[in-house]
Amino acid sequence: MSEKKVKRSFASEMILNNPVFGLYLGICSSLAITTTINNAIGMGVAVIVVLVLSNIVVSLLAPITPDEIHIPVYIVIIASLVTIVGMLMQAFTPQLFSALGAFIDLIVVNCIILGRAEAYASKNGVLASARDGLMMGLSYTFSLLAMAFIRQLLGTGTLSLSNPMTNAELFSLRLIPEGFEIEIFKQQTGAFLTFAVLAAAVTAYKNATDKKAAEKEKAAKVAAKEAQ
Amino acid sequence: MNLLTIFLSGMLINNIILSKFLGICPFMGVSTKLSSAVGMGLAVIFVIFGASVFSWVLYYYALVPLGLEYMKLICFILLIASFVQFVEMFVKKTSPSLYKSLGIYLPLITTNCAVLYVTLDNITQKYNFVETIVNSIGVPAGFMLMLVIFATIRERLDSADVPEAFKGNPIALVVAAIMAIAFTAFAGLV
Amino acid sequence: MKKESTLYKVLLLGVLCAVCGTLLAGVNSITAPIIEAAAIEKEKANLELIYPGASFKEVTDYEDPTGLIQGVYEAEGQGMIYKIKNTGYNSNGFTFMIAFNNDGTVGGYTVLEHGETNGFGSRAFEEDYVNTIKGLTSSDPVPLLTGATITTTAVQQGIDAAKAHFNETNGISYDPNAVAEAAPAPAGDPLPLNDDYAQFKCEVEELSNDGTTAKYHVTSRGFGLLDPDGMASHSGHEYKRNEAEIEVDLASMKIVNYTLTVFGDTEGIGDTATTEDKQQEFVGKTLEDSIDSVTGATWTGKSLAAMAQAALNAASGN
Amino acid sequence: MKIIYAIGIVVVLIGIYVLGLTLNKNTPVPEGCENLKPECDSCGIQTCIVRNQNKNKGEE
Repeated sequence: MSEKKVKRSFASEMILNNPVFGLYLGICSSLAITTTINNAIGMGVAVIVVLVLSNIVVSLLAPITPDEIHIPVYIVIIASLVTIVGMLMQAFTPQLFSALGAFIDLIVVNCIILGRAEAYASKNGVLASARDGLMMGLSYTFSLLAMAFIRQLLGTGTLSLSNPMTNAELFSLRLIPEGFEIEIFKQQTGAFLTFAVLAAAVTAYKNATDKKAAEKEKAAKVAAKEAQ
Repeated sequence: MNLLTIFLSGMLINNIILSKFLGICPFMGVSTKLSSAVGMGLAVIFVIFGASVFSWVLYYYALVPLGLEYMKLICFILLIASFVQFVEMFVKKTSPSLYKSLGIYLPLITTNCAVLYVTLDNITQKYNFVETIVNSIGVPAGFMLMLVIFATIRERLDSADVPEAFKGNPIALVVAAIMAIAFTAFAGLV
Repeated sequence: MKKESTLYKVLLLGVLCAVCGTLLAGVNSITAPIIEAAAIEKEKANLELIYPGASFKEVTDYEDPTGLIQGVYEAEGQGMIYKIKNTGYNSNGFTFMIAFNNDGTVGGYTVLEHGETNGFGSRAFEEDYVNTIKGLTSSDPVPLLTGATITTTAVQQGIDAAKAHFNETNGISYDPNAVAEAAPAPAGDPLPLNDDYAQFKCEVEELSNDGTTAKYHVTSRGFGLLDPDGMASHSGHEYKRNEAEIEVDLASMKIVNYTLTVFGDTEGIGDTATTEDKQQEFVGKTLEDSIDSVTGATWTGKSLAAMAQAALNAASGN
Repeated sequence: MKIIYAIGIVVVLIGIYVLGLTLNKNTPVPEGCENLKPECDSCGIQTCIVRNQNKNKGEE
């Protein structure tokens, strides 16, 4: 990675190679459960925990696993981690667990986790992998939150957050008056539309930055030529 | 729940792509040509059917007697992966044409969310063996139907003038949204 | 040991499985009791309705071919409770609980939620039917309730599924397909024949008239076509006009014979007012008399009375 | 006691999977379709992405 790229701010990094809207990784769950902010955070935290732990274990085991069997090893690690997280959630946050339903188990096939494990964790040190896992997990959660924010706001008109353990409501803000919500955002069509728009926005932002970068480079090249 | 209801609800009413959002990765990526859509669809039907049958037997004859229900996730994912390997080997051995139309998609299916979802769904819905078979044919049939429909739309989509940012996958999702509305018409079917 | 040798691979995989296996088993042994307790807690409020103060345990491995049983709970030392969900007249279905004491008698029968039409299906969860059920044991057949046949058949299926499991676990032998005669519907308030039945829009056609007795073919709108509470139009039954052939003795202006030819209302509900003896009740009646209606089938009863009135008016006309 | 069953089942399943993997790798691709690759352009199919990423990384 060239030195210039690092300067780019964390936010634009988060948007540019955003796993969900950019690379379409793990979009199965992001479409299905983002009806409320609660679900989005719950799923996001679950993915972060699994992703960080799996990256750590994979980066530890990678040097000692022969190449032919690296996929089964990774699959077993990730499946066990997901089952453990699923059990803990079922026991301590039952409300959230029933809301997310089968999608917690489906984290196993979530393209981000196995993808990052193979692409990054198996080639880097423990700390770097953990950090990468956290970054990816955060940007995944960030994308889920963006989706959930739009869908819950438009779908139900209120933004609400409740504590998953005790199911007590932390805050509930009604922005759109009763009866003016757009029901469709709670259903599947709304999910597809929101995702399409956000994905298009990310692509537009990417095109814009690439064009700007290209122009800057051209200008720099022209300047360099004059300087000679 | 009689069998026809399971089949129809699996295929049309809660279609795996439109109402359960599963299998969207292959849905968007591979469905540009009709022939590849049919190939992918058939491969998915075969894999989901085989995986569901084996996972049902494994669950009710191995996991439940031993009281290891919580192991179902790790066992099912391994079972699906090995099933795909054996199917790919079998297809490689039989004929090049079968491999060309079906075999190349098999490695992609291992991490397809739909396969694992169907095997887990058979257990959570407490289906018996016959219902599992019907469900594991109905759901992928709905998947293939969606692939075929979408392949025909997408071929025409490429020639349509789509705004710059929406090209590629975003416009595919908008089309899926419109199809989701159309599919809600099936809700009252059963 | 070379990294690529199969022995190394087998060892590595073996160790990995051992670690994962023990980890999973460990976490499961911590979370399983919490999950089970939470599940019981959720149901406790309902279970307390039947066995207040008992400690409950959920039974999870049970065979239920019908698929109606939603949950089986054992109250320590008292009995077994079955949570049943089935669909009666209303398509959203209803949920109820049936409990059997360890000695086989019915420990309790309470509805959790239902949407059956009140006055008809809802009587399956009201006082008198609840007591009839409570009086049964796990080997008696479940009686239906005239006027609420569709709902009580669904209740009967649920209770039979629970009985099958209960008797099988406790080794009680019973005759699964014995049938109990339907509990009679209580008599409703009388229907005077000279009441205002204009809304039934009866049509009368004289079949024969030999001076002493006249025979009329009468049709009238029944419960379905009137659709008083708006339930009939989307209940899926196709309704027709009720038709009857009525003979009137012209001298005494009394009905000599009353036979219903076409029944156009809801089977299982309206037909309780069109039984043989209900039709015979009209014989000997004049405009000043009245007949008893059947609760739950008042509208069909009225339709029959309207037809009788039309025939008598036609007879008095000529 | 139950732990032994749990480990046993996972070992058996992994054995079958590894057996499948090795057998599959050894069976030759039928002649005439060696270079066939399913067109999965930009989608999130994990194997594609990983292959593409490795490819890109290789080129950078």
